[in-house]
Amino acid sequence: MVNPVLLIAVPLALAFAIPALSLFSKRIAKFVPPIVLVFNLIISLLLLPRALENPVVISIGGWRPPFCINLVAGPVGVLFSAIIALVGLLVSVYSLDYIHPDPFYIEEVLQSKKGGVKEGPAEKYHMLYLLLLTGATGVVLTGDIFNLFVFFEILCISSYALVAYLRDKAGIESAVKYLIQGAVGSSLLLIGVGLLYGLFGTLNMAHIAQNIRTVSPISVFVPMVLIITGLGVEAAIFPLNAWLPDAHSSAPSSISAILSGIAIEVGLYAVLRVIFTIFGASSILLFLALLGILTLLIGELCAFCQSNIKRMLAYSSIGQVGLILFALSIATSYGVTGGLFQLVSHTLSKALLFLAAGYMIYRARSMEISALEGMGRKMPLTCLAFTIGAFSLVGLPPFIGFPSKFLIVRAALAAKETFLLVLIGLALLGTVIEGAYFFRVVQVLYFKTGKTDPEGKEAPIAALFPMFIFVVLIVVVGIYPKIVTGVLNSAAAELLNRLDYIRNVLG
Amino acid sequence: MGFLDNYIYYIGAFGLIFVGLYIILVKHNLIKVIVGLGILDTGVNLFLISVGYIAKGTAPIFSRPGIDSEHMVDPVPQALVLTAIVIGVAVLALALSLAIRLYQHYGTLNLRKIREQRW
Amino acid sequence: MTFLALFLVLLMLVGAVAASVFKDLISAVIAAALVSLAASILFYLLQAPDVAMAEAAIGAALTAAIFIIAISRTKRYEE
Amino acid sequence: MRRIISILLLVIVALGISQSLAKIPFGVPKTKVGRHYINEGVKETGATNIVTSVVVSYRGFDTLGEVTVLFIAAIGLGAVLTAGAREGPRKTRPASLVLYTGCRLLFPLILVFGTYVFIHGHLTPGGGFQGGAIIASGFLLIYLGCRERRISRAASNLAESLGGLVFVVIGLLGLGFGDYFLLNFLPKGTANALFSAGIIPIIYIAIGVKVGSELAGIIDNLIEES
Repeated sequence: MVNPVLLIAVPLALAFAIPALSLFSKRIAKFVPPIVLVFNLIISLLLLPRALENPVVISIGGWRPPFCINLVAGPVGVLFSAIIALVGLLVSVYSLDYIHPDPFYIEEVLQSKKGGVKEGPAEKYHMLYLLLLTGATGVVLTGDIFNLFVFFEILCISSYALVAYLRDKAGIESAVKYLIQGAVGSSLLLIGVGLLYGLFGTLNMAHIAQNIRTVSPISVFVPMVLIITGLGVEAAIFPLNAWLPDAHSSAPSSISAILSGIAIEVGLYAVLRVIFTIFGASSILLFLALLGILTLLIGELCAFCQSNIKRMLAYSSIGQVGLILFALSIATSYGVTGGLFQLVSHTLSKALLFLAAGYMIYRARSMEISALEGMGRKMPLTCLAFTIGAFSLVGLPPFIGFPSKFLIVRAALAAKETFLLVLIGLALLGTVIEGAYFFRVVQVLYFKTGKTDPEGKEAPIAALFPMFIFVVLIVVVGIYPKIVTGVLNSAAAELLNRLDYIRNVLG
Repeated sequence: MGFLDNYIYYIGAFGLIFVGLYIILVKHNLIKVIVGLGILDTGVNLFLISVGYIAKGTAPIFSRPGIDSEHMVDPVPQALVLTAIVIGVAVLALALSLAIRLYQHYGTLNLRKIREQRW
Repeated sequence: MTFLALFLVLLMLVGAVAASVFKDLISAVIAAALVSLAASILFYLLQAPDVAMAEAAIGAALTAAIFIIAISRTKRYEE
Repeated sequence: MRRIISILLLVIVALGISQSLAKIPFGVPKTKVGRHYINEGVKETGATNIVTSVVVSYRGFDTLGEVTVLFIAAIGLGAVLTAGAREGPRKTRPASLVLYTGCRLLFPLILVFGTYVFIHGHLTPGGGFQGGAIIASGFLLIYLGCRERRISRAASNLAESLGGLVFVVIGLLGLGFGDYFLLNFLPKGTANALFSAGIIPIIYIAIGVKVGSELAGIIDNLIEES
């Protein structure tokens, strides 16, 4: 009997234990995240077969829902928690050696001439990292709207702190922007939750969903807009994503990988759960599809104009979020499956891109794309990984991006609506722009000889190993998409069928 | 007076929320913006508590035996607000630490003047 | 009872507006602490003693202290 | 310009919210869940303060998350502010004798009061958060009055860790005893007695210690010149 609550309780216990443990040994902290995440990955995989048959509903404290908080480990929850554990594990292996090799950071430390920086904040980095992932796991597993808010805050606050972790000018400034927008977003979310509680007298998501039709649509509309706006800040939906490029480009690269690969996706998950399961709102889906395409085009166009590689990747994440949102708002079985597939594919590819870019930046000592000229010969393996990630994100055939984009196009065509056809045309235009800027980077890496001579050293093995695993995953799933489509199909079914969700939780 | 009786708390709560949002949207000084966040939080908390109030209610504590449970106010919003207050102070503390660092870097707290990064 | 509530709500809103207007950040913080204090009495009137205690201890006292420490390490006047 | 746009935006939001608010009349009971807690709470959890039973037992998972949020803020603040190890005493002007003596006298009283508040959380208003905050304000007083003193970082880390661990471990013990995380597996005793309500007072004490040490740590980090 595996209990999903272990996925949250065990990481929390170990994160709480780190301050006490580090009194004995300073080095212990950095090995805690990989160990915990291996554990989480195993638990998630053990839960998966049961969750596919029937969602595992666990109530906390021994009361029956709706009188307690409950966790719902359905296909969606377990899929997300497995991805969080997997990506988190690989990135934590990467950060064993990559704590702060950012050149800017090192300069600042040299300037301030203060010793002892390495040890103190490094253990804080690992605690915050672990708690960020725990928050993300909590968001995807919980079945209670206020509990979702609490875990969302865990996720957000630890990412504010991690964005500021390098303590350089850019990092602090972006963290401030991120914090202000995020805090306003969470306040709006809380107002929305309060309105829902006032209307329905309960906080259990299934219970609210059951009663949603008893109140006039107009008074439900306001809390829905407030909640979606609040969650949309983290999910980087178009008018709410001004913080993202700054935050993702000035965080340490390992954190950028997590923010781009996990935090945004969890935000999107929360938006979807609220729209599909709680409100069952089909009326605003068209608007969301439009918003998705707008987000996509703006993200890709801005990415095209960037000369800073991490900002380019960050804007590309905005574009991808738009595509995923568009696919999910088609709200057919194909569409949601395609959207979830694209989400998985974006997580793997973007994490790989940020990890590879991290060491390239470190060696080149600059974030400008032009400074990376000729890197292909200096760091062949890292650049190969970067290229594979880029090709996968663009959607070239042998990689995971191809089947996911293919599914989205098929879903849009199968819906047989002219509006959607126009939008998918625009989405393909966005993909073309995406291809253009990624090929530009790849061309700089391989086909230009550098004027400046960057240090010719490959990344260390602790960084190459996770990148290698990402590459293997991207290629294998790209060739045999059947490995994941089964899970994705049942996940899509869970999201679309709110009556089953209500029945599973409330019995 | 009946109108005020019914809505005075809502008016107070949303008044605070709007003043808080106004400060955040309009002011340039970071500490001022954080003060605005605090006011916004207080407003949201007051709103949640007033949702749970019951006319002529008593606090949900059985401090002596035989207390009337019929008119007790809803305990759930109070529990939520306890959580929200602590989360609010956590965010404020983190924001202020960032403000201190920002001042050390730039020598100003005016967000208009701090434009290292652009679109 | 209603008059007390009315008075406190007005006090709270005036405090909030004052916090927005003052150029001196310390005064703004004290105005914000006043808002918290009034809110904490309102919580008590709304039969939420637990929350009133938490708001008075955390919202009014500790937050104001943290703000003042932070202001003493940065700049006192808004530009 | 920015002002006008902001005010317009806020007016639109206000109109929208008032639509929804009209359906939530003030002062009218509206909730099934809260009623259940009031009617069954004392019997089911043994705590006479229903808010405590909701915070610690029915919605204990939220509280775990909330403690974590404060923990994150304390760590994050440390990561943002502290540069390097701190050596030697703080360099400040000493406080006046009146302040010094007053703080020395008040500090133990505040500590006792804070402890009282969180130990009696299941009987009277108050609990871990309030008690923790009161204790932290005691430490604030020490910083104002006895300026050369400083909290031992190791002790505060240890208190933080222990508080958090006790909470989670009690939760996991519940999982071991009866398949539910945070199950109240201890005897509930008679209502209104100090030793009642099973795990609730233990968890509230753990929260009080943790919140107190975290808030004190936050103040310590902010006050310290980096």
